[in-house]
Formats: sequence, C-alpha cells, structure tokens
Amino acid sequence: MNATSLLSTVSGQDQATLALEFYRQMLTIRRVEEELLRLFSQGHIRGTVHTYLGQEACAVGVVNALDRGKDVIFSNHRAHGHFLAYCDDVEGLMAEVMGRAGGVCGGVGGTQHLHKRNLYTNGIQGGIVPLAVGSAAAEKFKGSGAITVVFLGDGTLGQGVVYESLNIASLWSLPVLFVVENNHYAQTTPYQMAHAGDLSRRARPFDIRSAALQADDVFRVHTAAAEAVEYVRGEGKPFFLYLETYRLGPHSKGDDLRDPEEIAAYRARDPLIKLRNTLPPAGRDAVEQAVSERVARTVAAVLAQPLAGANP
Amino acid sequence: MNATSLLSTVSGQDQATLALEFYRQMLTIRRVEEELLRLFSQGHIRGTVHTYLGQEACAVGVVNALDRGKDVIFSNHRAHGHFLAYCDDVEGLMAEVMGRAGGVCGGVGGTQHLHKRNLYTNGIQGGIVPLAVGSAAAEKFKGSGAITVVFLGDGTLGQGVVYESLNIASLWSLPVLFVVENNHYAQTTPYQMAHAGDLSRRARPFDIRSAALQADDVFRVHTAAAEAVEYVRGEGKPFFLYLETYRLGPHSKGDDLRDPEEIAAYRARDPLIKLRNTLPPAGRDAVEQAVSERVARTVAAVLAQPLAGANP
Amino acid sequence: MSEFLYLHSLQQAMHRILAEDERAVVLGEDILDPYGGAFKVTSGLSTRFPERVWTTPISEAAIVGIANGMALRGLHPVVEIMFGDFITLAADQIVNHAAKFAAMYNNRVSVPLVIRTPMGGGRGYGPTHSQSLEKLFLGVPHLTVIAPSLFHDPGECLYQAVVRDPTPVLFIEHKLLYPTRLLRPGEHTALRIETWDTATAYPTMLVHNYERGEPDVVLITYGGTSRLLPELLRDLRDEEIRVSAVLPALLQPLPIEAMVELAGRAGRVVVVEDGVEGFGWSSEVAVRVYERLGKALHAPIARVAARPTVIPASALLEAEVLVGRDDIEQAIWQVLY
Amino acid sequence: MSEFLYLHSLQQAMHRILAEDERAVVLGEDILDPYGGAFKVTSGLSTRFPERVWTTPISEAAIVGIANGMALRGLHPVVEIMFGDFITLAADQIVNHAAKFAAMYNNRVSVPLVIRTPMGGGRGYGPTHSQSLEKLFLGVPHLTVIAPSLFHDPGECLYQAVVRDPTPVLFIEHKLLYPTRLLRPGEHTALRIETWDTATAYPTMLVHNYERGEPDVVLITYGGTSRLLPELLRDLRDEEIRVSAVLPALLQPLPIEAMVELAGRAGRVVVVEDGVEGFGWSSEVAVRVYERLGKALHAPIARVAARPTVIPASALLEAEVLVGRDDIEQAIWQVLY
Ligand SMILES: Cc1ncc(C[n+]2csc(CCOP(=O)(O)OP(=O)(O)O)c2C)c(N)n1
Ligand SMILES: Cc1ncc(C[n+]2csc(CCOP(=O)(O)OP(=O)(O)O)c2C)c(N)n1
Ligand SMILES: [Mg+2]
Ligand SMILES: [Mg+2]
Repeated sequence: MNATSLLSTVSGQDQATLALEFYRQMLTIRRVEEELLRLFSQGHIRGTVHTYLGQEACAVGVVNALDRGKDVIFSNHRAHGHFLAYCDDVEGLMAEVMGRAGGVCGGVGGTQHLHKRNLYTNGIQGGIVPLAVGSAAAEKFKGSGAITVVFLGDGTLGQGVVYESLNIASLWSLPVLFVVENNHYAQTTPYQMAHAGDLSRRARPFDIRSAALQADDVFRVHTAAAEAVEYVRGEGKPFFLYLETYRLGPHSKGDDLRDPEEIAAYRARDPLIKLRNTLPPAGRDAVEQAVSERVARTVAAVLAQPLAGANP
Repeated sequence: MNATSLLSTVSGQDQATLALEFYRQMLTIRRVEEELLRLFSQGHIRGTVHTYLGQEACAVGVVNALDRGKDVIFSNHRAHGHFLAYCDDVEGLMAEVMGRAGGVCGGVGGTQHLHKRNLYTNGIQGGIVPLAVGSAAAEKFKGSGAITVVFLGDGTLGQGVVYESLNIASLWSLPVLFVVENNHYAQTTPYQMAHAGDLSRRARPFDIRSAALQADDVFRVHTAAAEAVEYVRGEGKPFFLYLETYRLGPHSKGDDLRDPEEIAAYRARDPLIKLRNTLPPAGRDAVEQAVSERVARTVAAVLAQPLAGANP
Repeated sequence: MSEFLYLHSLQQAMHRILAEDERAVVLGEDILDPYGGAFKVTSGLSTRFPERVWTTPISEAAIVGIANGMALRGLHPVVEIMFGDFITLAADQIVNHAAKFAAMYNNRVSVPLVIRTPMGGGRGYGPTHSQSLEKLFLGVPHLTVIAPSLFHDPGECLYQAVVRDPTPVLFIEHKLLYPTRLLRPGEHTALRIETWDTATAYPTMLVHNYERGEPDVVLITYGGTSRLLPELLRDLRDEEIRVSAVLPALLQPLPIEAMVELAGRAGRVVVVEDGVEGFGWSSEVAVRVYERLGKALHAPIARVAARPTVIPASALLEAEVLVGRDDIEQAIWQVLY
Repeated sequence: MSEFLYLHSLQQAMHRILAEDERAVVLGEDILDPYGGAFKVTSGLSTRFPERVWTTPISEAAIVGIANGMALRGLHPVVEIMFGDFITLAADQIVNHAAKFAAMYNNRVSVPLVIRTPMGGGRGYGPTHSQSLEKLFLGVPHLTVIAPSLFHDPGECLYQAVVRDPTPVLFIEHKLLYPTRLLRPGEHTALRIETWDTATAYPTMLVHNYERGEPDVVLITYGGTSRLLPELLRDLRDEEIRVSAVLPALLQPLPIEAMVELAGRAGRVVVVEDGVEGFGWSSEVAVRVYERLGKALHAPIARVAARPTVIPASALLEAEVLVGRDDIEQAIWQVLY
C-alpha cells in the first residue's frame, strides 16, 4: 500500500495502529540515540555522533509518506533518524557507528556516511542537495515513478549549492522534496545568527511551492509530508517542506552550551511524549517493552561483533 | 560634489550639462567597444572580448551615482563599460585588451582581469560577489564611508556563492549594492532557460531591499541608483538593483545566434539613441566629434605601443 | 582522413555514446544546438537526442552534484565544464562526493560519471581561462584522470570512460588539440607510432623518430604538449637524435611500466607537463622513474613545465610562461650533454 | 613549560595578532565564545575583541571570498575552515581569486589573507573529516602553504603569516598536534633540535637523535607526522641508528636547501607525508632531492604516505590506511639495508 494515502483512508482502528507504529519508530530512534550517547561516553564509539533526539517526528512523519520500495533519500551528518525510519536496520546502524564488522558500510563510513538501499548520506553540509536533484532527474528519466527526498538543516541553508539546486529542480520540474529541519541551531550557532530573513521563504523566488509547520506533532508532519509527496509525485515538481523542530541533545557528543532553561522548555514539548500521551496504555507499554528489549539485544549483539577490519 | 545628490539639486542648465556628460560617457563606451570588435577582427586582439554594446546606461547610470573618490567597484568579464564609466582611462583599457605595454595590468590581465584604483574585475562568474561583501565589511570596519558595488549578469545568478553573499551582506548589514544587469542572455542561454521564477526577486528572502527597472533610460537608472546608493550609504545595508537591459552585440567576438528580428527590435530602443534624441544638436555634435577623435587618437597611440613583454 | 581532427573524434564519440548507451546523458553550459558548446564537442547532440542533452545554468557545483546523483542512480552522465579553470567550483563534488562514494559505502555503489573539460593556454584567454588544473585532482584516490594526446583515439577513450568505466573520470581535453589532426599508428610517415598496451581502454602511445635501435632520450608527456612533438621529433631526427616519446592517456592511476621500460633503454629522460611547475604530474612521474631506474640513469631527469605564475593574456607574456617547443628541446640537449 | 601545547601556542598567537595588528580580523564557523571554535584555536577571542571576530554561516566559499575582499581592501583577515576537508568548497576562491590577484593585476595589489584549517585523521571522524587535503593546493602559484610541526613555534609562524606576509597563506594545523606538547630547541634531553634557517619566518627544524657525527638516514617530513618522531627517534637511537629529521614549516614554496644538505650527508633518505600517496608533497621533495644529489644517494629514496583510499571511520581500518610509526620505521630499515 502506498503510504501517501494512509492517513486519508484509514479507519479509527487503523489510525490507532498507525499511531503505535509511529511511536515505535520514534521510540526506536530515541532509544538507539540514547544508547549511542551512552556507548560513546563508555568509549565504545570514536569520532563523533550527531543525535536526532527531539527531531524524531520529522523523520517518521516524512519517511512514512514515502514509498519505501522505490523512493530515494539523501541525508546528512544527522542521519540516524532518517535511516531508521527508512529501513529499521538498528543493528546495521549501530554496528556502523560503533565500527563493527556488521556495519552497513563495513565500518568505513561511520555515523555520517551511511548507505542502505536507496538512502545515502554524507558529511559535507549541502553537498548532497544537488545529488538529490540529480537522483530525481534520473528517476524521472528512467520513468520509475520514484521521488527523491533530501533532508537538510537550518545551518545548511548557508551553502550556495542549495540555491543552485533549488533553481535547477524548479527549472527542470524535477520530483524532489526538500525537507528543511530547522532545529534552531547549527552546531553552536542559533539560526538567527546565521541567516537573514525568514528561512521558510528561501525557495520562494525559485517558484517552488513551500509549506512551513511546527514539527512537534508527528501526524501534522505526516499529513503535510503526504500532501507534499503527492504534489511532487503527481505534478513532477519540487516542494520545499520547512519543519520547525528542536534538537534536545548536544550537537554531537560534546558539551552543550545552550541555556538549560531553553532546553527544558522544549523538553516539555517533546514530540515523543506528545505522541505517547495520546496512546492507549496497553499498546504503548507493549511498544516500549519491545523497543527496549530490541535495542538492548542489539547492543549486546553489536558489542559481540568483531571490530571492522579485525583479523578473523 | 557627491554624485548621489546630483539629480535632485541640479538646475535645468546643469541637467543639460549632465545629459551631455552622460552621453559622452556612454558614447565613449560605445565607440571603444566598436573599435575593439573591429581591432579584434583585424587580428589586433587575441583571446576574447565581451562588449557592453547596448548596456551603457547601466554602467553610466550607476557609476555616476557613486563617489568615485572612495567607493569600490567589483565587476566581471563584461567590464569595459564599468571601467570607463569609473575612470575614463580609454588608453589604459584599450592597451590592456590589446596586450600592449601600457595596459592597466601590463598585459597580464587582459579584457576580463582589470584593476584600477578601487575597481577590480575577474573572469569567474560569481566569484567576485563575496569579495564585494568583504570589501563592504572592510570599508565599514575602517570607517571610510565608502560603499561597494558589484555588477553581475543574469546568468551569474546561477552561482551559489551569490546567495551565500546576499545572506551575509544582509545578516551583517553591510553597505554593498548588488547590481544585476539582465541583458537577457548568458552566452547563448536566454535567462528563462537558466532560471526559475522572477529573477528580480532573488534577494527577497534575504530581506534585502530591491528595485527593478528598465535600463534603457540612463536618467531612470541614475535616479534609482542614486536612491539605492543613498540607502546603502545611509542605512549601511545592502540593496539589490535589478536592471533589465539588452546586449546588442555578440556575447564575445564570435557568432551571434540570436534571432535578428529580436536584436533589431532592441536596437530600435538603443539607450544611447534614446538619450541622443533628447540632446541639443550643437552640444551633441561636439561630444560626438570629441569622442570620435579621442578614440581614434587612442587607437593610434595604443597601436604604437610595444607589445607587453617585448624587449625594449 | 587527413582532415580528421581531435575535435571530430570527440564529437563522433559523443554521438556514438548517446546512440549506443541509453543510460548516457549530457549536461553542461551552452551545449545546445546551434551553438553546440563553447568548443563544439557537443555539436549536433541536442538536435539528435533532445531528451538527453541538458543545458544548465551557470552552476558548476550543482551540475557536477546533479551528475553525481544521476550516476549513483544508474545513469552515465557526461558533464562538460566550459573551461577547465572552473573545475575548482566543483572540487568538493569531485573530491568529497564522486571519488568517495564507492569506497566510503564499502563498494556497494559506483559513480560512473565523466567530467569533460578543456584545459590549457595559448589562446590569449588570460589568467582564468588558460590553466591546466588537472594537477589539483591528481592524487585524489579513486578518481580516474585521462588526457589523450593527438596520437590517441580520444573519442575511443571517451567512449570507454562513459560507457564502461565504473569510476568517476576527469577527462581533460587541451584547447589547442581540438583543431589538431590526429596522428594514429601507421599514419605518419616520419614518425613511428605504437600502442604500448593494446588491451587497456586508455593506452599509452609511443612515438619514435627513428626506425630501429634504442632511443638516445625518452620524452614522457601527455595531452596538449603532444602537439609540439611532430615538428620537434622530426627536427631532432635531422640532428640524428633518437627520441622516443611516451604518452599515456591515463594520468591517474599512473601507468608507469611503459615509462620505466623506455626510460631504461635510453637512460636519459625528459618529463614535460603543460601545467605550472611544482607538485604536479611530472614530479610523480620523475620520482617513480628514479625509484625504478636509480643509478641506471645516465643523467638527472629534466622536468619541463610552465612557469609558476598566472598565465598572462597578452601573447609574448603568455608564451614566456607556457611550455614551448624550445623549452623541451633545451631540456633534451641538457640531458644529452 | 611542560604543559605548553601546540594548541596553546596558536591560541596565544591569535590573541597577540589581534592585540598588535589592528587590521587583523577573524572569520569562521562557530568561533565565538564560549565555544571558541571546533578545535578551540579562537578561544577567548570574541570576548576580548568582539568587533573583530565574526562567526559566519556555513558558507565556506563566501567566507573565503569575503576575506579575499577584505584583504584586497587592506585588512588582514584570518579565516578558520572548521575541517580541512571543507577547503574544497573554497577552492575557487583560493586558486582563481586569492592566489591570482597580485600577479594578474601586475603586482599592484596584495592579498594578505590567512586560511587556517585542521587536517589529518586518527580521530575516527571518517572519510569527510579526516583528510590531509593540503596536497590539492601545492603547486598553486603564489599561494604560500605552511604546516608547522611540534618542533616549531606554530604561533610565531601564524603571527608572521597574518601580520607580515603579503601573500595568501594556507595554514595547516594537524588535529593530532593540538594536544601535543611543543618540543623546542634546547628543551628535550634525548633529541637535539636545531633551527636551520633562523632568519626566515617559517623555518625548517632539524631534529637529531645523536650528538655528533653524520646521520645514517635522513627523514624529511612535516606537520602532523612530527608527533611520531620523539618516540621513534629515541627507539632508533637505542638501536644505534643515527637519524636526522628535517621538518620545514613551509610546504610551498619548498625550502629545499636543508633537505638536500642533510640528505647529502646521509645518502639515505625517507620522505613521509600524512596525506594519501601519489602526486603529493613527498613526490616533489623526493624528485628535488634526486635532482640535486643524483648518484650520491646510497639507496633509492623511500616514500611513506597514507594508502590511496578514503579514510575509514572505524579504528582498525583507519589505522591501516594512515601513516603510522611502523610504516616510517620500516622505510628507514629499507633504505638502510
Ligand atoms: C561544508 C561543511 N561545513 C561545516 C561542517 C561542520 N558542521 C557539521 S554539522 C554543522 C552544523 C549543521 O547545522 P544544520 O544544517 O542546522 O544541521 P544540524 O546539525 O542542526 O542538524 C556544521 C557546521 C560540515 N560538516 N560541512
Ligand atoms: C564560473 C564560470 N562559469 C562559466 C563561465 C563562462 N562564461 C563566461 S560569460 C558567461 C555568461 C555570463 O552570463 P551573464 O552573467 O548573464 O553575463 P553576460 O555575459 O550576459 O554579461 C559564461 C557562461 C565563466 N566565465 N565562469
Ligand atoms: Mg540545525
Ligand atoms: Mg546576461
């Protein structure tokens, strides 16, 4: 079934099922990220790890509006959420981040450089945006019916190649969905210190249809994404979906220099909690237990894997 | 006297004088460019030469709104008009383009790479745009009161670094005037084939004040430029001045593949002729004779110069 | 065949590529007919294959990025960068994207991208339109760099790069070669032209100005400087200097065997590159030859390259900076005596 | 002084620069306090000089372009590129702008710009955050490239680059040096550290593991690999191998004299660079030494560099690719026997 139409056609019963599934996906992301931070602090991960804590509604809302069987996703340094929402490969992801033999990229890529099926990430801000446009052009050329989605952060709107890409996507009528996650910061820089004007309007002069919304409600995101996907696929044109969200964790593993009060205020509006509060306790508990067990099991399994490159 | 205020304060008499001076400047550019094309076809110029035929009202209108004593100009591959309007150094320019010892850059730069006083050009589309922003920042930092102007073509709006620059100029409140000359083509590409949306709105999402106008009337351009300059200097903020113009000559020396009817239609609206038609015959004739003689004299003088790098 | 130019070979190859490989698409600035691209390599393509030839805005980074995306998704994109000088704008897409994906994703993808671009001076275009910037990209892992000489079949090299090569390829065309007649094995009476490694897609060509015996000196070079060889080698033959020129089409990875083999026979070696001197192709070639031949060389290797400065627009100044016939000849005399 | 790290030297220099040179300004991403930049080189600056430290959007091309404009207009901008891997995005501004203006405008302007950036792997950051991309910019005319080792005074080099050097400078800081203690002449009991050319701003340092006599082998390297030398040279001394290491701060233009002089004394040479092998710094160094010493060398020069592939994120794979102590040691044994 095409996810795009999920919301409009589902019955009350199905809607409840969907809510639990979204919760499962969001919670999986949350638990995996928390585990990764813990494993990092215990020395099981080197380098860096950018977590998606607080932004789960974006990935889950958008990716569930896609056709996972054919659509293409480009993502960035903060990709775990997009990756899990897309393919649910917890073990492949954790092993990759932890440099184990079973990682999706064999331990070569690491956290920022992931690939599985039709998902590709890279660690250069903005660099993957034209790739998404090229992918959209290729899929259009092949007549596959696939659309391409690219996730980018507020800070990444500083990169010129993003505007080159917006222009060409619109000029050539390409089926690409630009999803901006404004999580308020680029590393330490509040978006207001990096950008002039209203970020949600950046695609306007290129005649790209846009929508802007608060991304604290996964269903709101999903509805908007489904509409955007329908437009992109149906009209064969780009769309610019601008999501206001907030990063609850540190930029990467390090210090968090933001005002703790600000973080606390956003924590009170945590989209995961917001969704949780709408769920029937039984189903919710079952999901929580299943996710916790799964993640715990996976951590153990990954820690038992040999290090990537270790002689067998 | 600060050129910015020229128009608002001049009497009828002065206005007539100004018209003749603008005509002299525009005609000088026109004659120099025509000579360069002729010299090119005669083998006196190698490489390439991008002429400004038909766009003279842009350079003359804008540059006369500047304070030539301190303001800074960045320009591009099609810079002869900006150069002459700024410093009137016909011999230095022609010698440079013709590879003679007396060229402003000693024959190293050539047509696309000019520098004199506070004017700088380069042959990489878009590359000089952030330099203009940096220049504006430097002059602001030094407290010189100078503003910086950068000329760019419609095609050059394809370059991402332009948007990076617009964002930073606005974010940092820098006194820089972006002047887009939409002459309808980038080399062979009509601007509609290279751009989505309305080009004159490209600076909007960065909260940069903009104005768009037909540039066939040098006084209209000059008035708009003077207002823009006043805003940039007074408020210390960027401005985006979008000029609709038309290139009457070929892109560079080569074939012109445009529809001859289209060119003829624009030739009928030639801004030089338009201005000429408003001038008193006596003054006009005097200017024409003076310019013709000057250019002829200069060509002879330049041809008499040794080639750059020739052993004396 | 005497009119068959380097340019024609590339033009024909582009037609053949699009005719035979339905995954091939072409992107670049001003490449549509009737203009057909600044140097006409894409001439006629947009008329014949209108759906597969895309003229682009002036957005070098995005164009290469888009082609990267196309290649990842199974197409065979060919990008034209109008002047090689502008490749700097695509550096990130080449170094951190095209060349990285295969290895970074543990060899589960390939990026069959070809970037074609004209390099070189000699036409008075000045500092930003005359460089030979391929040197910036030599030493970038997993990037293939090709620059056929006039003794190659440049169209065949291009065909192989687009249709068969799974790696990203930077394909260098020297501006001064476009209007030059190709000299293929068997064609030129005064020179003996051989293909060293007939089995590879990007062969190394050997050009000798003598019939039998061993060379007095071996000249290793590539691409644009090949235009200087027919006359130079003929003149040197008149002086009874036996020269073998070794011209790889492949700059990277470096096919060193032919160079070492010939260099060993002469013991005297000149390495010439069109770009500015220092940290370039000729540095790596020379050091590899030293490493392999060591004391078997009769003289230090002479390296010839452009002077390390900007390339001036005016004729005399430009000629002073660029590599000319005389510079090579002088280097040959230097290693001989 | 035992706690005086490479990082401290740079931090102090930045403060001194801004205090003494009123034309100096600093631009970069996330450089404001309290964060003070990803690697803390700009720590404290924005608090003390709030008007002269500008945090920027993620716009590497524009940042360097803006700094170019500032430099042309008389300021002394220092740009921090957060990771050296991102320098590709500024390649056009470096190659076709910063490095060209002076010569292109017939030496009527100068571009006193400094771009600082951390390079190098070893911290598990993966393929796009671990490279040593300085090699891309070696051979770009009129660009000065500097990479002080831990035997240098990196802060003094930086000070000279910003305050006195009229050319555009690419200033390479290896990530693994930041937390490393500087070893200056006279300071280290086990090694003899000398400054070769005391008169220049960017000197070459000599590090010997013996007191008198001639070296058995000369090790030529720069920057980050210097961190491996204290232990390696001590161990080799225990094996009674006399090693002199030659470490220029200046990568380009290449200060060849010290290298040739020392190499000539030993006749055995190892050249090491942190970046991937091929067409790099060690190629040019080795070829220049061959050219100057020729048959006076007792063995072919051994070159050591990283494997030509992406730099993996995970520990063991990364270590396989990067240059380690053992690679250098092995090369030393190789030239010795
Ligand atoms: C070209 C480039 N410049 C700088 C960086 C360093 N960097 C990594 S993440 C980041 C902030 C990105 O901010 P944003 O786009 O808002 O994404 P977020 O981290 O908030 O998800 C920066 C500057 C980079 N990876 N690539
Ligand atoms: C980065 C770069 N890409 C391509 C070119 C080749 N080129 C020179 S002029 C030109 C067209 C520029 O069009 P536009 O900006 O409209 O200026 P115009 O020539 O119309 O004045 C092109 C593509 C260049 N000089 N620089
Ligand atoms: Mg952000
Ligand atoms: Mg134009």
